[in-house]
Amino acid sequence: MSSKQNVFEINLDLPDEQLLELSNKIGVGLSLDEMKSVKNYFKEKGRNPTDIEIQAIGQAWSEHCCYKSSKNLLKKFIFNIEAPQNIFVIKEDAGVVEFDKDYAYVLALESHNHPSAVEPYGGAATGVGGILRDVVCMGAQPVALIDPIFFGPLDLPYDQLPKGLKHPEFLFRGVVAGIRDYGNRVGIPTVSGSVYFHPGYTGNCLVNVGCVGIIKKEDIIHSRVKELGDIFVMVGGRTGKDGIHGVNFASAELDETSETSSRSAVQAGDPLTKEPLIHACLEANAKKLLNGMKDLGGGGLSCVVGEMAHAGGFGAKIKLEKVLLKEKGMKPWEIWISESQERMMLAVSKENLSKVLEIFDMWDVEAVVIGEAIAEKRVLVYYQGEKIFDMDSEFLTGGPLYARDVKIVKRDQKDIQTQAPKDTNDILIKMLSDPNIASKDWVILQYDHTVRGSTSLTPLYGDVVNFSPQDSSIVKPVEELSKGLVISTAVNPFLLEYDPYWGAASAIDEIYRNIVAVGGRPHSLADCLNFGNPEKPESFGDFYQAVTGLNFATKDLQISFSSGNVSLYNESMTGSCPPTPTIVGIGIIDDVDKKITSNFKKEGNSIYLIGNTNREFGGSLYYRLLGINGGISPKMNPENLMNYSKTLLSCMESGIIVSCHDLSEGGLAVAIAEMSFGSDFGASIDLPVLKNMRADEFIFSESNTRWVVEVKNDDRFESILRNANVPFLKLGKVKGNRIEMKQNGVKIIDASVEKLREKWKNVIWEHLG
Amino acid sequence: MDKSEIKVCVLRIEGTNNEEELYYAFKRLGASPELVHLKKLKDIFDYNCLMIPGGFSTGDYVRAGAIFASRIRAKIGNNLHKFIDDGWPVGGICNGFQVLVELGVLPGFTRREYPDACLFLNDSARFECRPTLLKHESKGKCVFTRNIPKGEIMLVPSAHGEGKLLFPKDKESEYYNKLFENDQVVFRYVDKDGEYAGYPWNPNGSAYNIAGICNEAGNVFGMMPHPERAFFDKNKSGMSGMNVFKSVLDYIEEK
Amino acid sequence: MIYLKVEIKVGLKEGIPDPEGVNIKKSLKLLGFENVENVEVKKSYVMEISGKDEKKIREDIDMMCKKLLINPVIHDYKVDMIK
Amino acid sequence: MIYLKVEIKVGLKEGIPDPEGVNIKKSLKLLGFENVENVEVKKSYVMEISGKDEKKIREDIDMMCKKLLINPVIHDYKVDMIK
Ligand SMILES: Nc1ncnc2c1ncn2[C@@H]1O[C@H](COP(=O)(O)OP(=O)(O)O)[C@@H](O)[C@H]1O
Ligand SMILES: [Mg+2]
Repeated sequence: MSSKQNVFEINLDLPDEQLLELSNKIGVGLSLDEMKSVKNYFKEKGRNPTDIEIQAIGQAWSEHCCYKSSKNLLKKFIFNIEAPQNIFVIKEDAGVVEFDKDYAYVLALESHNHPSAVEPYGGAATGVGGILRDVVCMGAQPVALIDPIFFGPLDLPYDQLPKGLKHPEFLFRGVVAGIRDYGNRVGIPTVSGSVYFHPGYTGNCLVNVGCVGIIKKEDIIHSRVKELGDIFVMVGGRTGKDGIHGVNFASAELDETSETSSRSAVQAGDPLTKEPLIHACLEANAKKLLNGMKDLGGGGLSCVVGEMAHAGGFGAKIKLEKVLLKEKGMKPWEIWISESQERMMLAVSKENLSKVLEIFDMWDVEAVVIGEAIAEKRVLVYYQGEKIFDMDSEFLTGGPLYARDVKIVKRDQKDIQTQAPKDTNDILIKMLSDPNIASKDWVILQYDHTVRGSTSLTPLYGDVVNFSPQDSSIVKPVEELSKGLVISTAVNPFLLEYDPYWGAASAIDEIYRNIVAVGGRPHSLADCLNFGNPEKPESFGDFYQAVTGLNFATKDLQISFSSGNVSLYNESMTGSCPPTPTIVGIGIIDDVDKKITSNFKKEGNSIYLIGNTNREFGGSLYYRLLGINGGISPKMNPENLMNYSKTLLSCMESGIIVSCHDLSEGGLAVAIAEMSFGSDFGASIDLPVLKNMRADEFIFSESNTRWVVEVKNDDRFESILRNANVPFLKLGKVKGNRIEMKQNGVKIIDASVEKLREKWKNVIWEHLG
Repeated sequence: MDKSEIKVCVLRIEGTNNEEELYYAFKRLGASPELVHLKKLKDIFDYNCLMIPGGFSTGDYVRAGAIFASRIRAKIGNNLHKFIDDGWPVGGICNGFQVLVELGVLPGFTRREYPDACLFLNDSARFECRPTLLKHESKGKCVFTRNIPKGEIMLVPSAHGEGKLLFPKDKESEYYNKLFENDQVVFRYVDKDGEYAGYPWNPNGSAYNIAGICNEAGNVFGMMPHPERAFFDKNKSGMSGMNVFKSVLDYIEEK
Repeated sequence: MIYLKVEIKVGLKEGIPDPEGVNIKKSLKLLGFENVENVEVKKSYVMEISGKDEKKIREDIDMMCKKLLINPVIHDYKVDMIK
Repeated sequence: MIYLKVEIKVGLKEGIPDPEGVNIKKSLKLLGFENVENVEVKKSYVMEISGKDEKKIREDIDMMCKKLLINPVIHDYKVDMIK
């Protein structure tokens, strides 16, 4: 093969330690064993690889692209959960699940952690851009964006910030601005998300982004070549030096030098190219002019060409000089693996080519033919007439798989007796002003969550300027249907840090609760598994426990994971991030006008607690505030979860329940306070006297599978719940404008809604202005 | 003219992104809206109404609405003025309102090549997506709100970063006086009691809480909040964004 | 035909309050920079432009500003020739 | 104690993509300004700042940039003392 045209032969005939050195030097991130199998492959062929070939292997075999550490466990615990509503899940960039007889929805969830830690604005923006492409490349119209984000403490003193890291506040501002500017400009509403602060994220902020799309079933398109001779048309933005080695960067720990050494991994999003690109791709697809479509994400052209050809049972022949470039002087290998944004690849048959090009021209989006599908299952790349790349797609796309060592760290859990607090009221106020509980309106109101005019329930909702946080958002995606998609996010890193197995199970419980709380039937899930270095057995042990916990909680719920993502190596000099399996859940509501919201509706209505409250304080906010590390972590029982949910939904359907909120961090007390914030009503609560629990424990416990509901017809409600064997407790009434909680006539909480709301509302603002 | 014959041009370019909701607002009422890319617009007189949707036309990179306005001026400049003079309705919502101001057709006191007003960065210096209450103030001149009783209060979502109406410093009092005298103030932000109130009821800091205005003739209209996102009466308040679209269709029907 | 690199500086007219500047000042104070006052934010466009002569190029720039880059209600602008 | 008026000019580092500049160039061309190339957008912060001496003020400005105004991975900045 040629060594002209800026393509160089890479000599692999080297001793082991030099092989590894070589891998580092050229930035492909391959381990010694991997380098050796590459060496053997080329030995058999009787030649050395070119730089572009070995770079392509580095991309395809990265953790990010081939899931080499996690795949075995995912197959065993995540992929094999099934659900009848699934149409097409796990296999491609996004999952496809039935919405109604004619429509399907598409769900995708990804992480963009490392890029955001280095350049928060661009990293987060391109995260949004990437997830949109994943949904568009199934042929679907994006209808909602989701953004769970995680940072170190906002008040971290600067002198405690390790060198080379950016301050959590800087990252937080940048990430939110990036999501805002990109999401708002492309005109897709950001309707759901979460914000967490935890010291474990100081060196490893997490930026997860999800997207939901809607598609007519007949328009679903796959990420593959369909017929021999299909033409590869590359559309959208130009290719530049930005984002080179992004996937390798995503698959390594961050260190002091990441800031400077990773500059080439910095990407910039261009929503103005993306917006017409989406229109053009969807228009071409709806007109049935496309045979296949895939987005260019991690690994760039190198991954896309091989995977599209391989999935269709073909090979590909590419003329690399046809690729439109942003800048002169790019080397062929750089073109091949660049991760520049806003690009898509289409497979088009010859007879449709001119029509496709016409559509892109109308939208002023660049489109060029760069190659075609061939019968031989090889990827051939030519550059100005010379062959510079020749590999079989089987080898290229068949990365290694590892069974990493798992070490389960035993966590002793014992119930602990504590002293009754002097001032329970004060504890509630502290809880509401904890940044993890406090209002996130600083973030949420910067995102356009009503664009497209189809948002039926916004993340914050109440009486115009005062809001209650809602458990899920609702989007009505099809003009002719009153059906809606219920969208929610869950994960509590404190529970996972305390107990990865039950913490993961609790995330499933919470997502289910959140969907049911607004009147939705849980329907499908996506997971983004953010963990530390898998080569460290304790860290991979956390991963193991979390996925087994997810499996336990989900396998009998008749919903499954339709899409997901694994992000490992979230580790820096401050250690690993807490185990963070972010869950996004989708539910269905048949009539969006029947949604239930969390803000109190009417004075005099009764307030009930559904579900059992136990002494479960492991990882709880209450113990955190008391400075206690101990207690039993919240458990969950999938059967109860299903049964309680079904019963609640039927009460909602018949109009007996007028508002509902699930209990999560801070338990009952926080939930009731939040319900009062979006209205002008308080609550008067009589707490039960329990044998094994004090009143303060009862109102702050974080036991799973519980909701607070506001009820219109007590008798009917109670009889339905009794018949269904659902535990409930009548707590009191919606009343006045104070929150009062009494036990045996003794007040333990007594505060005006106004004052509590103030505390809850101002915390984040006081930090960020 | 029969409703179904009314052709509404919903103009789009890259970055406009409320055009579908706007399209459906007219479609649901039985009119014949069309999504038209500026590049493909042949003759504005093929239509009975021009609507400029919200969004981030061309990314808002220079200034909200500026690039879209320049491109409209370059493409249909004089015809747009003729279209307006002939009494055909022209409406802009959010970014569309910004475009009409940049085009100089709102408030339209002077007919020059450059704007006589500006929709400037919100006082909070942030993009704000929140529900707003609007009080209808027009005495009947604005053809987009004739079906809405004066004094009616509507709940309509706002979502913008640049919505504060500003006039040239030296013309300020003259222009505000004119606006009120000419019945050009159409919507103002109010609180739950219907009073003109400050932030966050008024999300951008506009003087006199102005949320929407029309030209002197009443046929060019712009507002920052999004009636197309509140088309249905979700809150059972008796009033919904639909009335804006219904009003203008009734006007065209009678014209 | 000549080529010039120019910088078009756009700022707010006297008397137009600058919410972005106010906001940045507030954030700086929260970060402990008590010693900062009167923050203004300006934008500038740096570009290469060609034309018959400097006069023609100046005219083009004025047109560009008038047609697109500024709104005379709030903005002032200033052109610097860099080379 | 001295008072200074400073301008902090922020631009993108060489090689960092600039979608804003690219899109503005595209718009200018569409409006008929074919003679424009390489549009870059810069931002500057003009502020008054006080401190013990110029050295301390410089340090404060560097911290301000680091904490809020710029990201050293993608941005360059330059400080001009206006008076
Ligand atoms: N970063 C964010 N972006 C968009 N929506 C968010 C974000 N953070 C929180 N939300 C929304 O705010 C509401 C309340 O969030 P949260 O208090 O975390 O709820 P919960 O405790 O029930 O999980 C939810 O609807 C959630 O989707
Ligand atoms: Mg919840």
